[in-house]
Amino acid sequence: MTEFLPVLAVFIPLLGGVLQFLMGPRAVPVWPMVVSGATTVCALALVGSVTNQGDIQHMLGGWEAPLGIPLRVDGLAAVMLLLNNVVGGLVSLYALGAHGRSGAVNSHFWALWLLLWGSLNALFVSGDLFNLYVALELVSLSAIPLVLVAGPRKTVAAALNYLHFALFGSLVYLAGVGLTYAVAGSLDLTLIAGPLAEGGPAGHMAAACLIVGVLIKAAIVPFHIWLPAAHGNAPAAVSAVLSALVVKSCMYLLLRLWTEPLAGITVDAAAQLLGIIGAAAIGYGSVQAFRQERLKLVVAYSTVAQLGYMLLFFPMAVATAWEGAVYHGVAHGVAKAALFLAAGNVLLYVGHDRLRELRGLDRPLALSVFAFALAGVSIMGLPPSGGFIAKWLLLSAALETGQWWWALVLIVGGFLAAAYIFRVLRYAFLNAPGPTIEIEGPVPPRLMSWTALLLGVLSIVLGFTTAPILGLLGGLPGAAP
Amino acid sequence: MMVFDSLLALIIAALAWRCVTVRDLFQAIVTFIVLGLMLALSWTRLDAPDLALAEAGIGAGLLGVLLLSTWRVVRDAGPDQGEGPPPSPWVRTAAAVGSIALGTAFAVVLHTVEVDSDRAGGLALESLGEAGVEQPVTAVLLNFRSYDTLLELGVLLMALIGAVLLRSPLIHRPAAEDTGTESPLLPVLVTVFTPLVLLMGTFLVWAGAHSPGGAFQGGAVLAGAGVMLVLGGRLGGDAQVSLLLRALLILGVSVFTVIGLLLMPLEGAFMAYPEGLVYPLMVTIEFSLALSIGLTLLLLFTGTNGLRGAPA
Amino acid sequence: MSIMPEPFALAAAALIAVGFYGFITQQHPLRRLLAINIFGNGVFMTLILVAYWLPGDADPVPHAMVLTGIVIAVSATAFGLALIRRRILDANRKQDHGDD
Amino acid sequence: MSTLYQAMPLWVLLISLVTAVAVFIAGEKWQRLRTAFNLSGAVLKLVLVAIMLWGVDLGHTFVVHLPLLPGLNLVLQADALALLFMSLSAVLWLVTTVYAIAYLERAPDRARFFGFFSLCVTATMGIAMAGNLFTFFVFYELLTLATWPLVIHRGTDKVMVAGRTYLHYTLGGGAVFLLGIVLLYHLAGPTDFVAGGELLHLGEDHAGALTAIFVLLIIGVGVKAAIVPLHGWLPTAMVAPAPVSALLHAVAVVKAGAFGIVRVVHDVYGVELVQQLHLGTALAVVASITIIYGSLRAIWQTDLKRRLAFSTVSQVSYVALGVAMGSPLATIGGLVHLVHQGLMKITLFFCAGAYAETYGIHAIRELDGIGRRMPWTTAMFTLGAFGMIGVPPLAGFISKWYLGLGAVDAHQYWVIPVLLGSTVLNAIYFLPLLHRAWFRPLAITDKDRGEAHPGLLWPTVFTGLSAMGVGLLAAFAWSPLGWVELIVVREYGL
Repeated sequence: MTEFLPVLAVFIPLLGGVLQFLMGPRAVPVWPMVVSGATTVCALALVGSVTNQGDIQHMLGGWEAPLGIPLRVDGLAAVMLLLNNVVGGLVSLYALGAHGRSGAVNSHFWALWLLLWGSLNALFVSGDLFNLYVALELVSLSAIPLVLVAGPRKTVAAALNYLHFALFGSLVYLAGVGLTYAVAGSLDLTLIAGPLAEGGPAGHMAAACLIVGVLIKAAIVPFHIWLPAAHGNAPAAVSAVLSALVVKSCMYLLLRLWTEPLAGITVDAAAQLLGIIGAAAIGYGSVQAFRQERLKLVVAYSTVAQLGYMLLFFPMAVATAWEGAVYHGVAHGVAKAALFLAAGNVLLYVGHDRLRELRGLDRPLALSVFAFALAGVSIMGLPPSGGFIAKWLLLSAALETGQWWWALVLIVGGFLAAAYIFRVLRYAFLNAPGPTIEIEGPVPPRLMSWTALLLGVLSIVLGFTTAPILGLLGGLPGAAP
Repeated sequence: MMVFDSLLALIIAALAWRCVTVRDLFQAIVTFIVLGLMLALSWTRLDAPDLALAEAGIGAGLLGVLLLSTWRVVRDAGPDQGEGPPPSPWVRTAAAVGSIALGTAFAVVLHTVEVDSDRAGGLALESLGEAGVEQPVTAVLLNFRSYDTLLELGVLLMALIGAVLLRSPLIHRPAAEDTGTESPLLPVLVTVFTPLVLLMGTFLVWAGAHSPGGAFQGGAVLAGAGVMLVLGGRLGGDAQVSLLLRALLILGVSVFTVIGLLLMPLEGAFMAYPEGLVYPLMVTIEFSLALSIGLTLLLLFTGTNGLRGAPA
Repeated sequence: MSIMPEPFALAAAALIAVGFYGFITQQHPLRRLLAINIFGNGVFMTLILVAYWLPGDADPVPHAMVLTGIVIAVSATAFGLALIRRRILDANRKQDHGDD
Repeated sequence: MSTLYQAMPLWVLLISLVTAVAVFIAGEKWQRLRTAFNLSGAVLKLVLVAIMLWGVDLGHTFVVHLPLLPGLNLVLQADALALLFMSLSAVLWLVTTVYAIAYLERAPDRARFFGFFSLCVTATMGIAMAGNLFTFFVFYELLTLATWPLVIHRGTDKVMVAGRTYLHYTLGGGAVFLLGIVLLYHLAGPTDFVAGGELLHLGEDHAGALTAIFVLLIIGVGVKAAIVPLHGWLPTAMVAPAPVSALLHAVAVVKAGAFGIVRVVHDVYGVELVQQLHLGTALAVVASITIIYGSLRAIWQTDLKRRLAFSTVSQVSYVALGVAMGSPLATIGGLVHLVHQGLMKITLFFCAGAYAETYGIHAIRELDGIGRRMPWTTAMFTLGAFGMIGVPPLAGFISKWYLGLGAVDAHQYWVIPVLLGSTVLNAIYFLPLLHRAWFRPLAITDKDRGEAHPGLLWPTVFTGLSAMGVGLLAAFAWSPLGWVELIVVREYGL
C-alpha cells in the first residue's frame, strides 16, 4: 500500500481539480474541501511512512528504469511534501473563507488550486529529469492563471511577464534535459550522474542549462523581475502559495539536481557564483522590500531576498549548510504564507494595502497583525523560530568551511529583514495623526484570521521541531554519514 | 543531400533571424509560420515524420492561425501597442554578444558531444512487443512514459482554464466587419472539407498505433476542422459551457487516470496494463485523448468558455 | 561525432541564439512570445538530432519528449496570446465594465 | 511525580506564556477575566518559584532538555543563581502587574499591553534558567521582541522614534552576541553553563580568539546592560509607560544584560580564565567608567524619569564591576546588587509613575512640595533614593560594602575611589530632589487630590519596604545576601 501513496498524493488533487472543472460552481465549497482534506491526509501518511520505513520508490507502468518513470520519495522530498501539504491544507481553509462562495471564478480558482497542489506534489515525488520538466510546466501553468483570479484587469500584465519567464526558463531547462539524454542515454536522476561527469563540454553545457533554467523559474536575481508584480497582485491565498511553495519547488529542484545528478560535474567557481547571486538577492530584495509603499509588495520583495539564503548552501556544501538551506526553505514557506494571508486580511478590511494609510491597524485586525509579527520573527531569523534555526545552521556552516563572509551576509540580511518587517509593524501600531483607514471593509471571517495566525504560530513552533524534521531529511546526499 | 540539408538549415536560420528582427509584426508572424513549415520539412529529413506532422499541424498551422487572429486584434487596437521604450544599444550589444556566445557554445557542444548509444530509447525499441502498439513514439507516449503524457494533458487543461478566466474571446467580433474581408468561397470550402478533415483526424489517431500519427496529431487535425467551422461561421463561441463539453474536455485525462488507478492494485503499479488488454486500452485512451486535445485546442483558439452551433 | 559540420546542428544553435536575442531585446509581448518559441524550436531540433544519432531506428524517447514539448509550448503560447488580447482589450476600454 | 517535579523550569516558563496567550485571547472586552488570568498567573508563578527555591536549597536539580540539533540543546536548568533572578522577577512581576492595572485603568490597548508584559516575563524567566549560551540567546532575543511593543505602546511619532532606537541597539547587540556564540561553539563545541566554565584548557592556544569572542559576547549583553557607550537606548526608552520603565530598568531588560555578564564571566569562561586573559580588569574599568559617567549625566537631567534612567546606567554596572574583579566578596556585592538595585529602582519608578499619573509631574522642578500632598509616595521615594546613595543600613549600602571589601580582597584598590565617587554623585543628584519634595513650597497648582491611587501606592510601599528590609535583614540566611553567599560558595567551591 505504501508504494501507492506517492501516486495518490499526486492524483487525488489532480483528479479532484479536473472533476471540479467538470462539476463547476455547484461543487464549491464541499468538493474542494473534501479533496483538500484527502490530499493532506494522504500526503501526511506518505511522509509518515517515509519517516518510519525509509525511502519509497514506485516504478510507473511497471517499467524498470531507464525505460519507465520512477516516483521516488526520499528525505528531501518528504520534507518538501510535508511543507507543501501542511501549508496547502491551511491555505485551502483560508480560501474557504475567501473563495468559498459559489461562482464561476471561484470554481476556476478551486480547480486550478487543486491542480497546482497536485502538480507540486508531482514535482516533489518525481525521479525523472524530463518528467520534472513536465511537472515544472504544470506548476507554472496552473500558477499563472491563478494570478488572474484577482481580476484580469490588474493582473494581466503581471501574468504575461510571468508566463514569458516561466516558458523561457523551462525551455532552457529542456535544452539541458536533451543534452543530458544525449550524454547519458537516460533520464532517471540516479543513473545520469556518472555519464554527465564524463560528458566533457556537453556535460557542462547540460548542467549549466538545467541550473539556469531552474534559476529563471525560481525568480532568482536577476531573473526576479516578474515576481513582485505577480505575487503582489494575486489574491492572498494565491500569493501565499506562489511565494511559499511555487518558487520553493524550483529551489528544491536546484538542490536536488546539484546534490545528485550534477554532483560530479559541479565546479567550485559555479558554487561560489551561486553564493554571490544569493547574497545579491538578499541585499537587493531586502532593500527593495524596505522601499515599497504597498504591503503585499513588501512581502513579495521579501521573497526575492529570502530565496537568496537557500543559495548560500552551494558555496559551503557541507551537511550543516544542507540542513540550513532546506530548513530555511521550510521556515520561509510557512512564514511567508502567514505574511501573505495576513496581508490578504488587511486588504479585505481596508480595501487597499498602501502602508502609510494603515495606521492603527492592530486594533481592528489584532489577529492578523499578530500573525504578521510572528511570521516576521522567522523572516528576520530571530529566535525562537524556524528562520532562526536555519540561520544558525548556515552561520555554523560558514564558520565550519572558513567562509566567514557568508556569515556577514547572514547577519546583514537579518538586519535588513528587521528593517522592513518593523517598518510594517510600526505603521500597524502607529497612533498618530496622519492618513488613516477611510473605508472599513468587512472584518475578515474568523477562519481567515485564524489560519493566518496558525501559520504564524507554526513558524515559531518550527524553532523547536528541528530534530524530527532534520531527522527525516537525512544528511547531505553523497556525503559520508 | 548534403547540399539540400545545408540550404534548408540556412533558410531556417535566416527565417528565424528575420522573424526576430523584422519591424512589421505581421511579417514576423508570417515568417514564424513559414519557419514552422521549414522545420517540419527538416524534421522529416531527420527521421521524425511524427514530429514534422505535429509541428506542421500544431506548431505552424494551429498556432499560426491563432497568431494571425491575435495580430488582427493588435492591429485594430492601433499603432501604440509596443511595450515600453526599445532597449538601449548597450542592452542590444550585450544581448548580441550573449546570443553569439550561446549559439557558438551550443554548436560546439552539438558537434563534439559523445552520444551514448546505450540508452533508454534502444530499450524502448526492444520492448515494443510488450507495449501493445507497434509505433515506437506512441508506445513511449502512451505506455513507457505515459505519466508524462497524462501530466501534459493537465497543462492543456490549465491553459484552457486560464484563457477562460481572461474572457478575451477571439470570435465575437461583429459579423458585419468580417464578411467584407473574407472570401465568399469559404463557406463552401468549409462544407466540403470539414468532413474530410475530420475523417483524416480519426484516421491519424487510429493509425498512431502502427505508423506516424497519434493522439496529438489527430487531435490537432480535429481542432483544425473545428477552426475551419468557426472561421466559416458554422460554429461560434459561447459564454456558457455545457456539461457535455466539459465532460469531453476532461475525457482524456480522466480515462487515463481512472484506468491507471483502477488497475494499480491489480498490476502493482500505476498505469501498468494487463497483457491481454493492452491494445484495446491503448486505443481507448488514444481516442479519448485525441478528442479532448482537439476540443481543448479549439477552445484555446476561440478563447471562449464553450461552443455552440451558429445560425447559418 | 565527426568534425564535419552538421547543417541541422548549426541550425539548432542558430535558433537558440536568435531566440535568446529576441527574448532579451523584444519589448512587444507578442514578439517576445515568438522569440521564445524560436528558442524552443532550437531545443526541439537539438532533441531530434539526439534521436537521429542513435544507430539504427530513430530514438523514440526524444521524439516523445519533443511532442510533449510542442504541445506544452503551443498551449502556453495560446494562453499567452489570450493574455495579450485581454490586455489590449483593457487598454482600449477606458470605461471599464468591472472585472468579474 | 519526579519527572513532573524535574520539569519545574518548564512549568514556570509556561505559566507566564499561558498567561500571555490567555490575556491576548481575552482581549479588550473581557477586562475582569483578563485581570483574573493575569493575577492568578503571577501568583501561581510565585508559588512555583518558591517551591523551586526550597528545592534548590535542599540540593535538588531541575533540568529540562530539548534536543534541537546534534549537540545543540535547549536547556533549562534552575541553579541557585538562576533562582536569584527568578525570585526577583516573580515577585516584581506580581507587584508590577498590580501597579500596571491601576496605572492603565482607562488607557486603550490594555490586552496587548498585558499580553506582551507576560511574554516579557516569560523571556526573563527563560534567560534566568537558560542552561547554555544558545538557550540564553533564544530568550534574550525574545525579550527584545516582547519589549518593543511595550516601549512603543502609546504609538505616537515620538514613541516610534524611541522604539526604532531601541531596536537598533538591541538587535545590533543581539547580532554581535549571536556571532560570538557561533564562533565560540565553533571553537569549543556546545558547552553548557558550568560553574568555572569549560574553556580553561583552550586558554593557552586560543587566547586571541577567546579574547575576541569574550568582547563580542560582552558587547552583546552589554547593550542591554547599558554599558557605556552602548547605553544610548535607555534614556530614550523612557517614553514608555511607567510600569514598563520600571520593568525594563529593575527586572527585565537591563537585568537580563547584567545577568548575561555574570553568566559569561562565571559559567562560560570562568573567573580563572577571565583573569588569565586579563579581561577582568578591562571589564572592571569599563564598568567603572559607566558608573561615573551615568552618575554625571544624571545630575544634569531635568526630567525625573531621565534622571532615573541615567541612574540606572550607573547602578547596573555595579553588577558587572562585582563579577569582573574576580574575588568572592566582590562577586557577592555584584550579585546581591542585582536584587537590591531592582527593588530600589522599581520603587523609584513606581513613585515617578505615581507623580505623573496623579499630578502630571514629569519635570524635576514640579516636584517642589509634593511631599505634603503625597507623603507616602514621597517617603518611599526617599527610601529608594537613600538606598541608592548607600545610606546604611539600606540595601544599597550592603552592595557597596561588599564591593569595597572585594576590591581590597582582589587588590584592586582603585575601585574604592570609584565607589566613593559614585556615592557622592548619587547624593548630588538625589538629595536635591528630596529637598525639593519635602521642603520647598508647592509648585503645582492643581487641586489637591491627595495620595496616589491605592493600586499605585501599595505596590510602591511594598517594594520600598522590601528595599529597606533586605538591607536590615541581610544577615538572615533567606535574605538575598544569604542566598548570594550560597551561590558564591557553590561557584568558587569554597
